Amino acid sequence: MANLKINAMGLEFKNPVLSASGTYGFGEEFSEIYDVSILGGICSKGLTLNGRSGNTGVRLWETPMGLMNSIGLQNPGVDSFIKDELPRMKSYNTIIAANLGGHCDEDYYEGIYKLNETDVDLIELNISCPNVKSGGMAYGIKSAVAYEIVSKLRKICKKPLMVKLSPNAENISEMSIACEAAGADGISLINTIQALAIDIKKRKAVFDNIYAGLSGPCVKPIALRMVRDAAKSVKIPVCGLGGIMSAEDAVEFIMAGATLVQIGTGNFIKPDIAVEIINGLSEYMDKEGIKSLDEIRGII
Amino acid sequence: MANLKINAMGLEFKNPVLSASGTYGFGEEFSEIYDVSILGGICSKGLTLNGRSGNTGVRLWETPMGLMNSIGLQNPGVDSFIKDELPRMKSYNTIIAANLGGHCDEDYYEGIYKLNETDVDLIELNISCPNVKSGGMAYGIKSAVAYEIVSKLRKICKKPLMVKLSPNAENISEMSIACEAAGADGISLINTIQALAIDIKKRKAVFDNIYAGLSGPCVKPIALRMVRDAAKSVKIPVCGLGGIMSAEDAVEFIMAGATLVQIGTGNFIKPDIAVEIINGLSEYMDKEGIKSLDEIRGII
Amino acid sequence: MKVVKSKIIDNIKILNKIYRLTCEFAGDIRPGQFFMLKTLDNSFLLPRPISVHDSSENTVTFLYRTEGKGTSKISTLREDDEIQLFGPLGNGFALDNLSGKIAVVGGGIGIAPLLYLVKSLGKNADVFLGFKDAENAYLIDEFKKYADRTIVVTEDGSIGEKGFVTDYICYKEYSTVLTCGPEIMMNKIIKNSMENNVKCYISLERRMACGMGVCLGCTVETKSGNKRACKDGPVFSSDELV
Amino acid sequence: MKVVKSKIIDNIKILNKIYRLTCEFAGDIRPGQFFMLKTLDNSFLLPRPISVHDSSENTVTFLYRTEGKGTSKISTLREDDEIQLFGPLGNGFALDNLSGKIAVVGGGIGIAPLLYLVKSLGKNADVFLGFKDAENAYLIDEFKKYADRTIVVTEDGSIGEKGFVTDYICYKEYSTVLTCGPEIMMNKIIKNSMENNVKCYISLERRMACGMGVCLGCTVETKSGNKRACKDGPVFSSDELV
Ligand SMILES: Cc1cc2nc3c(=O)[nH]c(=O)nc-3n(C[C@H](O)[C@H](O)[C@H](O)COP(=O)(O)OP(=O)(O)OC[C@H]3O[C@@H](n4cnc5c(N)ncnc54)[C@H](O)[C@@H]3O)c2cc1C
Ligand SMILES: Cc1cc2nc3c(=O)[nH]c(=O)nc-3n(C[C@H](O)[C@H](O)[C@H](O)COP(=O)(O)OP(=O)(O)OC[C@H]3O[C@@H](n4cnc5c(N)ncnc54)[C@H](O)[C@@H]3O)c2cc1C
Ligand SMILES: Cc1cc2nc3c(=O)[nH]c(=O)nc-3n(C[C@H](O)[C@H](O)[C@H](O)COP(=O)(O)O)c2cc1C
Ligand SMILES: Cc1cc2nc3c(=O)[nH]c(=O)nc-3n(C[C@H](O)[C@H](O)[C@H](O)COP(=O)(O)O)c2cc1C
Ligand code: FES
Ligand code: FES
Repeated sequence: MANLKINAMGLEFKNPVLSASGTYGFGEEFSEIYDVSILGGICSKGLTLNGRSGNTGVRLWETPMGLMNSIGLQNPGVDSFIKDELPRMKSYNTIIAANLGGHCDEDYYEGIYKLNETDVDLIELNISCPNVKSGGMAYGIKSAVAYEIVSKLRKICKKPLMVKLSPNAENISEMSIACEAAGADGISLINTIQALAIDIKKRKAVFDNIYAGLSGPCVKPIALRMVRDAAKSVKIPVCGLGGIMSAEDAVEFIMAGATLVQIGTGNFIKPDIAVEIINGLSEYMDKEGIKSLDEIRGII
Repeated sequence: MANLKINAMGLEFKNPVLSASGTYGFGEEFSEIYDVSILGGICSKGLTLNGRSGNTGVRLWETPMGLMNSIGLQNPGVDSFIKDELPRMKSYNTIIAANLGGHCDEDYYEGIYKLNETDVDLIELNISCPNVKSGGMAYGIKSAVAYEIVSKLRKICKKPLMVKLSPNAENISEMSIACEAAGADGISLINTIQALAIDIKKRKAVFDNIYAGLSGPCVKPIALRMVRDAAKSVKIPVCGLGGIMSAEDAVEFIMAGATLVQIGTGNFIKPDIAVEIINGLSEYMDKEGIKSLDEIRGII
Repeated sequence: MKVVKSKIIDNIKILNKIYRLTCEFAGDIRPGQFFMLKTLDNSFLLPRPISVHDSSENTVTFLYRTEGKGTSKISTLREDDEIQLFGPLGNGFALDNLSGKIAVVGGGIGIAPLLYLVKSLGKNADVFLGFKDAENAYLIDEFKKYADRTIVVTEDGSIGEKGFVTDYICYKEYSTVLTCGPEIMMNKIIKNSMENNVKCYISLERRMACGMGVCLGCTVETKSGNKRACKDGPVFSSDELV
Repeated sequence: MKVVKSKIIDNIKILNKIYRLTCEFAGDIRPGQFFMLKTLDNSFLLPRPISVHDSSENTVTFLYRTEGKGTSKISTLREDDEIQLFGPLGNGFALDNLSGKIAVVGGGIGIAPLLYLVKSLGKNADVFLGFKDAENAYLIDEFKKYADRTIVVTEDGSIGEKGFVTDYICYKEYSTVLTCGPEIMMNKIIKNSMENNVKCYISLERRMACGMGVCLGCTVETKSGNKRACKDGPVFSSDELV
């Protein structure tokens, strides 16, 4: 059988398939459906230093082959994650990434200090949150802003650090280069694309926050382009995601240069999709006579 | 019956529904299906000073609720448009916009000089083409670059000038403001989103140019957000498009701030969709007791 | 809970816009639980939450009303077609803690989950069913088989009592009220139950993506913070809610 | 050409993966023309180009093979379901300019448009049909009704002649060859026709979005520049092509 192992960011992944932040909780619910230890890794729900109760109003909206969400980072906070979730997650025997968001530099510092002291394997740094101090513009829009925060965090972070890019960044190549230069061990992309839905009956935006994030199959062609842009720009590993619904989709991302992939919205559409994708990848490799994914990575 | 008339850019449109460039040819084929004079306007296939034979290889690819295209601006050139297409188009008795692209400043100058001397109603300036002189980066990515070309063209252009923005612009608000400051009479958005598709069997990008442009229902939530960004940033009229498939979709764009809308990919999915949308708009207004679209424009 | 491709046994229109779908499914199901349903094509993306209307050893039955593109598409499925089922999900009604006489109140399509509930309660429940009019009334005979009493109320009185179902419940007779239906009906019932010191459990609807508690999209505000309609609900005790 | 919601009369599987769909349609259709077909749901986006297989006063018939999600979805439609038809499109075979004896050559699903063609040609055409084997052969009896001679060739000889259909055409007998089928077959026929000074018209397939000549997505390179398979074709004279 095909060898799906991946070494990246100083970690060994059983296979390149991770579950994406915010679509997998902390793994508990999925462990009732299948053995989650088959995964290459699990990215936790986005954490903030202090817990958050998330956004008011409608939080989900279906679009043509897409999902808009405005959860607003509802999460129990880093401490509670460490105490109540991490021990169980670690027992799943796969790579555990803590997805960390923040609204100011201090949020990130404190979060990282706390996670440093745990046995979490990887920190996925979500830089899509609006930065309250810089007027609400997200950390992830301008490369210079991202460079600054990532450099600072890299210095204090004792774990491998994967920066999760926003597709709303002004320039994905520059952003990737900035993160690499700042010392990131890897980058993942894409987070959700900023989008708008209007309820014409109510004559109001569907979401209280007006804009929300778009994900799912509809974004795949865009995500794939951005992943290639990123992979062509940097040497650190790229984790690709956005609309992956099948092993074939995952192969596309790998051919575009991704070392790892994540499954997000797909987990909702077909809750055991990760099993299907992992098996599908290995069948694909066997059928195509591919010994290692290195053979096809970045060939586009 | 509802009054759908729109005054914008010094022109009077029968209704706010135009056909989008590249999806309607020069109107001739559609005139075999329905009376195209019912339209608010027709945007011609993208013209370049000299004709182009377009791209090699696959030109179309279906994605989940989307279409990727890489036509490569195949067109007969401005002269031939003026001679062979425009007279017939003018006979349709609706606003005729010449969609003009260019790969260097001179292309645009020459094109505009020629169009100035015709009875074309409106020039829609497509700034998504890569600018050969500035290393292939499109005119439409950086606001400063767009400002420069639009300012120059505004000076020589005797027709109303609507600049068609690319969703790949670094910042839609800044870009809109730049175009307004440069003297544009209106802006239209979005053009297609840069995207990638890979044929994993052939282990190659589907398109010879690797990247191609994504359109259709899948992009609507993104387009809608960008149209609102633009409309909130400028006072000149905004023409919204991207995935419009129904009168309800058109109303969403109007509520997001659009004065006009365009139908692109929808023309392929249901060739008489424009009829349905125009009728649907007027039914919607009657049902909701809306006398003028001004009542709902930009309310989000 | 599990994800299965299930074969459809039948999918019958029982009234204007209302369909009954029976599929193969083996597994324990509690009344008040639901499944996420999805056709195998890509005509819509998110699975749709539908309550269990009935269940037998090898089947599960749903009763649904066509609202938008998901339910409309599901209504076109026929015998032997396959459908993706994910479930059973949610807490369901906590039958173990019930004692005394129970009122089960349903309105409109909210009646769907109540048949299986009433069946499970035995002859211990009175059922109150609210409909618009005789033409939109359904399942009355089914309920009569399993309930102690079945009280039908229509807005125009064209069948049963006239008015709103909420006007015909004599709260004092019951230890508990279980309900599912339009928000306005449930709010009334919550209010009246509290006034009469009767326990009240209601089944809530929220937009859902995962149906299993991971996306946090189906928020219900409770006195102990945000809860998930899909995992912590859909049945909530009325005094938890804010 | 027009866009209609058409009622399906039948949609029958006639062989593994091959279906025959008959819909209501009134209007003139030339052999070699095609329609763009789309289901009314959103399970796929672009309409699919399918040639006219047969036509009567009030119906049009298609013969198609399920390849991907569009044709698979279309194959699930049943009697009385509706489908969106847009057409007839394309130039079709220019029957008016034909004289003398004609060879009609089809391979695989490329046979679909040829029945209506042969019917229209009267008894003036010999038909050559290439299949993989007996199990994948179809419509032979239909063709026999309308063609002068019908020559069947299978790769394994399990029915008719053995080998490739291109080996059995005696070009000298014909003034014109009309063909539709796999590229490899058509290329051979073009070559042989030219060598034998026989006129040759072929029906080409390209990915299409609009089907009516506006998107410029279906390019065919010809000696006089890019042409559109949908509007200037799908039938091209072999000596136009590069
Ligand atoms: C726990 C639960 C149990 C339910 N049980 C039943 C039942 O037994 N019978 C029945 O007819 N209906 C039931 N519903 C409502 C049913 O889920 C919706 O009518 C259905 O999802 C509408 O989908 P659509 O595609 O037809 O409509 P659309 O409007 O096209 O749906 C668009 C999106 O909105 C969501 N949505 C729309 N209306 C609702 C709603 N009322 N509740 C939740 N999400 C909604 C859809 O799931 C989808 O994601 C239940 C809902 C929940 C949450
Ligand atoms: C003028 C014309 C006439 C045709 N007539 C017939 C016919 O009579 N019977 C028949 O079985 N097939 C015919 N075809 C081929 C048929 O259009 C394709 O098999 C069909 O579009 C595949 O769609 P899908 O969704 O099943 O496959 P998918 O692979 O899912 O389709 C994805 C996209 O690729 C396009 N595509 C895929 N294969 C082809 C192809 N071979 N040609 C053109 N576009 C393709 C589809 O239209 C769609 O846009 C014809 C094609 C053309 C251009
Ligand atoms: C409901 C939902 C919640 C999400 N929450 C987070 C989050 O907390 N942190 C984060 O980095 N990304 C979050 N995401 C983004 C996903 O991890 C992923 O980047 C995005 O959805 C694109 O992938 P997909 O198309 O496979 O879903 C969320 C996405 C969804 C749909
Ligand atoms: C096949 C095709 C060709 C196009 N050609 C042009 C063009 O020549 N000039 C231009 O400005 N936009 C062109 N576009 C972009 C459309 O005008 C429109 O901006 C885009 O498709 C988004 O709208 P939609 O989702 O409604 O299609 C083209 C789009 C398609 C699909
Ligand atoms: S629907 Fe995802 S948490 Fe309830
Ligand atoms: S398919 Fe659009 S021009 Fe041929």
